[in-house]
Amino acid sequence: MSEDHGHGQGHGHEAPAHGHGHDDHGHGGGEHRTHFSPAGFTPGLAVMLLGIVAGGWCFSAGRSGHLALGPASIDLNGLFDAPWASLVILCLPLVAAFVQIFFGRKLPRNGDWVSTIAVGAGLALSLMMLGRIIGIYDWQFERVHEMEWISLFSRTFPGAQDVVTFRVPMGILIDNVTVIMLVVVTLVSTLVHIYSIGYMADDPRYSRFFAYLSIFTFSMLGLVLCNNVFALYMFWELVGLSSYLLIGFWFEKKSAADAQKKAFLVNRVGDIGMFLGILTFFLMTGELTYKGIFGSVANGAFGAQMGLLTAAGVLLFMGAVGKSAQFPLHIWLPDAMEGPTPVSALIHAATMVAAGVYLVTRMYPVFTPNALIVIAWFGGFTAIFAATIALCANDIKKVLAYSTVSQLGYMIMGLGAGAYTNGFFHLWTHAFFKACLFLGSGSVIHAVVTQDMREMGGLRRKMPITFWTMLLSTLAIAGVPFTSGFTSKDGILGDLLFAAHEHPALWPVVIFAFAGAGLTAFYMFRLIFMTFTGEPRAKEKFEHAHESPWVMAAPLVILGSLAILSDKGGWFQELVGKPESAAAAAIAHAEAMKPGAKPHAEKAPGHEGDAGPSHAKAPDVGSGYVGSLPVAHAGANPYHPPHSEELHHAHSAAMVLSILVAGLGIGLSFFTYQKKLIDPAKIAAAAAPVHRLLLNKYWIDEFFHETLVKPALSISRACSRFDLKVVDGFVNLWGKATEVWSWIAGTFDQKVVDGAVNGTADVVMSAGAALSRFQTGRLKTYLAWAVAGLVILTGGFHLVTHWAQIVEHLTRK
Amino acid sequence: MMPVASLEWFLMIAAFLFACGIYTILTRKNAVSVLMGVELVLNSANINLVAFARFVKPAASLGPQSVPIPMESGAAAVIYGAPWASGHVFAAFVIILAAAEAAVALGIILGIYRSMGGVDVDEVSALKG
Amino acid sequence: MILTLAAAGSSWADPAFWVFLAFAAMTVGSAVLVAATRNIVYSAYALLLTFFGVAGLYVFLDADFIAAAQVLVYIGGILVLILFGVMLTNRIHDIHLSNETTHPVTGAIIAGAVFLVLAYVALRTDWELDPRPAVPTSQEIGKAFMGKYLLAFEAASVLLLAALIGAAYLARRGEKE
Amino acid sequence: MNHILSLMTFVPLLGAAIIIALPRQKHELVKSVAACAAGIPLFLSYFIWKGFDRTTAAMQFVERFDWIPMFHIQYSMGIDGISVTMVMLTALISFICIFASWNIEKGVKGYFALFLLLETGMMGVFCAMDFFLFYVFWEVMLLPMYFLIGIWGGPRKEYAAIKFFMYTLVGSVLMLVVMLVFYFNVTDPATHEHTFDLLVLRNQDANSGSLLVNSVRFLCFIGLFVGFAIKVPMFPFHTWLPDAHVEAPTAISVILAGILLKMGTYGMFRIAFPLLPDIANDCAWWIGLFGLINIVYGALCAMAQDDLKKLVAYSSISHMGYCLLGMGAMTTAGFNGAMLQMFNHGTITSMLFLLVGVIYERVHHRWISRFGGLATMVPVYTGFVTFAFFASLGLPGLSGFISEAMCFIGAWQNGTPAYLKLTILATSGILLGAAFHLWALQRMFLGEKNKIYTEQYHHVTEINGREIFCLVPLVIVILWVGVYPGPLLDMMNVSLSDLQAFMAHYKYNH
Repeated sequence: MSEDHGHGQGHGHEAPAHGHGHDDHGHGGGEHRTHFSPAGFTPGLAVMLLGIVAGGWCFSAGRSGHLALGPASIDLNGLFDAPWASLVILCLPLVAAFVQIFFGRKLPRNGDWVSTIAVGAGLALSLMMLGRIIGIYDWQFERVHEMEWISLFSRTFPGAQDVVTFRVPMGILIDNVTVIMLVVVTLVSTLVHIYSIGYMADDPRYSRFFAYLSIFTFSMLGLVLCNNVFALYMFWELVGLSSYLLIGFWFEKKSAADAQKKAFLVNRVGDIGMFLGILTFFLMTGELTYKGIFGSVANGAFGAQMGLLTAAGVLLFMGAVGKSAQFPLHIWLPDAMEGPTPVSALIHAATMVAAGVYLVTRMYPVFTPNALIVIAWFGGFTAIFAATIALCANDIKKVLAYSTVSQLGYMIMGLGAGAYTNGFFHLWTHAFFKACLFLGSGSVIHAVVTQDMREMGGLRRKMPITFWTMLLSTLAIAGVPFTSGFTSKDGILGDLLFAAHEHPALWPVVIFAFAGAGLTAFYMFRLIFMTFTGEPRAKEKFEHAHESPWVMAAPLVILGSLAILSDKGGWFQELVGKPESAAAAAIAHAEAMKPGAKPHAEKAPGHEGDAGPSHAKAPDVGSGYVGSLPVAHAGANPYHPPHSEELHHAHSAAMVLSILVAGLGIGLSFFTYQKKLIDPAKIAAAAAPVHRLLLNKYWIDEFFHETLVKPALSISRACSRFDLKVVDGFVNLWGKATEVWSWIAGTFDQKVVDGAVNGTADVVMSAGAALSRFQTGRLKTYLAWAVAGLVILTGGFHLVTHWAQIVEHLTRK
Repeated sequence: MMPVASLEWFLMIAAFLFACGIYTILTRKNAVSVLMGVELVLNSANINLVAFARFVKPAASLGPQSVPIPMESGAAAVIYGAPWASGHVFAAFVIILAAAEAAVALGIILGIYRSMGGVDVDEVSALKG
Repeated sequence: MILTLAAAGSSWADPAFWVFLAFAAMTVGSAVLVAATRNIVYSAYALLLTFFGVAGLYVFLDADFIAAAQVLVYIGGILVLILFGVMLTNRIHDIHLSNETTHPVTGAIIAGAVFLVLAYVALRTDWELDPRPAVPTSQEIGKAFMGKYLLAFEAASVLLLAALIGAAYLARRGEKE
Repeated sequence: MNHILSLMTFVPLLGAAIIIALPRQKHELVKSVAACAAGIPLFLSYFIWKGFDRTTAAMQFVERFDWIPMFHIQYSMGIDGISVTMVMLTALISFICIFASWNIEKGVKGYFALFLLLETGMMGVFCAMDFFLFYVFWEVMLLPMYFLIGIWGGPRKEYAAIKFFMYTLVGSVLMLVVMLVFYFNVTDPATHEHTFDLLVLRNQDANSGSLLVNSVRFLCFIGLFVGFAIKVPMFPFHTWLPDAHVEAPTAISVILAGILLKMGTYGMFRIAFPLLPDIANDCAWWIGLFGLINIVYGALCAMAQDDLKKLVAYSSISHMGYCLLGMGAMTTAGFNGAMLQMFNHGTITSMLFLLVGVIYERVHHRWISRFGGLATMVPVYTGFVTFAFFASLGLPGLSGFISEAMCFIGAWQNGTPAYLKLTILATSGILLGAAFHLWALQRMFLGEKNKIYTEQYHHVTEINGREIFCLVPLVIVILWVGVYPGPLLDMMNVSLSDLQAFMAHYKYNH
């Protein structure tokens, strides 16, 4: 019987032994460093065990269906039938954030316990829910609670009956996937909260950090709980906001400020694609809730436009690409390491980046076969691409960041190839061992105050707990048998092999997958060997190193153990089944509509295969969202389909191959870094161009900077100059023109009109003066002019009358 | 009997005289020669008048416009001259006027001579505007 | 222009025509002398010749009364006056009695232009010639004076009277006004 | 309470009159009278919120009596779904601006008197139901604005004031011409005379004479559209906005951005669309195109600005672009989105300008590049600015997002492929908007302190109580509309859907 390790606060009624590792001399304003001594059996260890017991108790209570509170026992079915339980989980972090922001400083211990308790309570409730759904053990379990958020109606003609055109219902959808995500989020968040108590102890803005963590947890929970695409988008961006705030927590550093801006903008690029996808679905189906969309898509809302359905699916996937840092938009995740390590652990390893995978999981029915292939390709390529870069990254957090990108690629690839359950399962397992790795690296950095692996080495003796927990996680991520990582990765690889069976297009993806697995094993063990084993490379850092206090070590232990145990019991495969593909039904509709339609509908990858449920999960049409009636109905367990030979064959082959590849990776890493037989420097020199290529991360950042950021800035400067010069210029020109025109009018008026008046006087005067010259008094001149006048007149008269003859006369000569 | 020379001859001679007269007036500084020039001009006019009276068909008869002269016989006897006679009458008048004009002109010239000591036409420009 | 003039002449063979030409030449020549000579006395005498020439032309125009009047009034009266004028206004000691000219060129141009205009008019207009018989003109002139031009006649007499008195008044010697 | 609209419009005028009578030196008294005069409409607007009937599209709180009988001009005031949010916004923003301009020293009496006159003009424009009355209030609003910018403005105040005045005047002249065309060509079926009443001008079969000629109708629409586009401001006619904002004192640029920009789009909703529905439908795509240009061009220009106020001015050009996009879509969601965007933009940009005013009063310059690392010195102020910037870039959970998303949804529901292309391009506006907001935020607040301009940091003091008092109501409204826009949308939805039905009815038959 799987027992799940949960750590956190009992459900409210327990003595509020808050914050594990709270030692005697509490640090009030958190100004001075806290000293936690890892000596022996300390109260911290005790509280951890207490926490685990409390978690187990919540879980078992959930399973049994009633909570024994002394005499009264509360029927835990209410957890799902009414939205209150999930609303409490959702709103506790929000309240904590509100309290933290406004009263953080005034509270004792700067209020870190407020948010920790809030998340812990959320964890407790989630564990109960988990226990409950395992108790119910129905893979089609689902509860929807809804209310009207915005409803606009339009009238066909004035005064007519109103027809609702735009209705945004806001509600909660709880099914197995949701509860699992709830557990992941709350568990990792609680552990990170506890961890941060130690890690961020001496930070001046200690209380604000917890406020931001609470905001993040609230938005992540909202994202997981909401039942419609519109709310999903809203929480999607809120998660982006909180990652923005947390990445840029130490905003004095310019690199942190740039990283936070970059993260938000790159996420926003993905969000635009997602928003367009949502709009397309809304336009075609008129619905926003998941159930509504699946129902109308299945009923042929997209008519014959299968291409549009694929496009909408891919657009929606763009959101996942942005958020889960898939290939083109992965550039923000490595820079996001600027944030404090607990942030990286929580957001950039376990929860937020998993949102993309959750989106693909949740919207799985609407993805057409082509869309799924595209998704598989994206995932596969990202997996191998990120793995290659991680090979020669020297910053411990960068290695983990790229390994996260690679593992996300795995999940997306799995989902794309039809490995729905295993893909999602990989998310579950990855959350734990990647969080453990990050927190481990955090305690390493905390100890040696540097992130560069080349200055580490031989920390095994100094930090045993960190070493062992990170080793366990590394084993899990490398896919060593009996670890949770192995089960989930092997599951994906098996399904992939099977899917590639039918869809030859997927073969390269398979190669990517196995190569990725090998590389992952190699660079993860490279990390372990460089940091923990061998000789310490930086002497003074090594002396200074010490095991981190219990408040940081406890989460490591829990996560390390989960890395091994979280896959046991096969309960996950029971609960999570691939939903009936609405897109397949839509294709059938389209085929039927086309004249002379072929009966055989194109198969979604791995659809017919037994990996998916054999019979359709009847998506109820339209009416599903009435009030909060449960819509679940029992169905045969999907995961244990009749064993088809090919599936079994594929899985066994995958198992052999994955073990082989993992072993190869570990061996190679062992010989190069532990035994130093192969000198990595020599290899790097041999393949210098490849090495440089990988070191510079394929120059993608620079590429985007050159092609997008710089042109955008120059265009904006051009626009602004254009605006000032041309448009303003035109206006000023117009202003000038009127000015000139008025001057002209003024002078004209003065000169000409006045002039006319004065002019006549002047003319007369001058004429008079001129004429007076004639009156010389001398007779002769008078006579001369008289005669001259005579001559001119007669001559002129003659000329005028005989003009023609004269001309003719002259021309004749 | 037919006149000896045709009308054009006389008109050409008159025109020449007129030109000489104009030339004399324009170029002579002495008032008296100016006077001579005037006389030449008048003469040329006379030639024209007489020549036209002689050669050209008179436009209007000296008929009814003339004033009836009361005769003792009680009946107003109306005397008409020959239509061409007007030319000669004009010539006569011109001669009469020329005489009067010469007399007065010389009076003036003498006055000027006495007051200005000379009869240079250019100096006599008291009326200059 | 000269051609038309020659053609107009009835016949070069007629001796009277030659006399006419002589008179014409005399008139024209003396007119030029009046205009051109530098000495005022010479121009006075040239004027005399001109007047005689004109009188001759009148005769050729069968205008007997006017010819007579020309000789009596112009030569007898006006020319004498002019001679007196010349003598009175030039002191004897002015040996050179020069009579300078001003702007001879412009004067010539204007005179030439006038002559051309008049000549042009004279030659180009087609006069309505009316070949009348030559008759003694004095009777007709007398009837015209007493008929149509009676008023003009009386006015002329008044004018002469005024001229007479004016000239006398202007030329009086002695008291200065 | 049937004279509530007249009261709301003319109480500020009364306040202005009282202020003029007060002695010059008593600044405090003048300010308090001004505060009361602006407070009363706010108080009355609560009654409007309470008394407003959200189920009918008809005009409410109507007052109507003859004003100039000879020309059948009536003093008719009334509000419906379209203008109710604007009236309340005007009351709120004006009240806040009174407190924002508390430290005006020069000519205090003149300033507040003109300000209240301005408020009367604005309130009147939103309540007027008679075209002539609308025009009168339009001009009444214009005059004090000119003096407020011209006298109390920044260095280039005259240039900016004149430019603003000229632009709007050209617009109002066009509007005047079209008003007369309508007056003479529309005969009121009831009274068989000409009329200015918008409700009568609205019904298309009352048209006659030249209004039936399609080209004349098109010219009328262009006249009205350009007149209102200048106020929006739309792309080619927008250059007055940055200058007016840069030179106007804080409170005035808040009023200018908060309310005056809404006059343009309100005018289109109230006059241009109902009076010429068929032409409006033909030009719908063009309105959308200009909306797109506004969005992208505004965002790009904002990115290049170094003056904070100019950046906010260009960002408001970009936001009004969403309104145009929503309106051009001719769908209910589009109309509601545009109307909500007008309201949200009013609150968000007012908050932005108040915050710019706060830093300007302390440091007396607005160059973004000279700031740096303010977050460490003034955390509360940084909190407010971050909140305002995120509201402005359309973060979900705040009001900016809801209206932008609805404009997009409305534009998307339009369905015609041409309009879809516009909408797809317009989504880039979201990214550009986020880019320039965050970049400005980073340059001013994050990173290290500016090395060159160090003396300015002595003056940088934390935001004081008065300024917070101005900001808090806006924050509350932004959060409330962001989280639960239901009540606000219900108020405007009926009238807008009625308008949309009216437009759809005239889409195909001219």
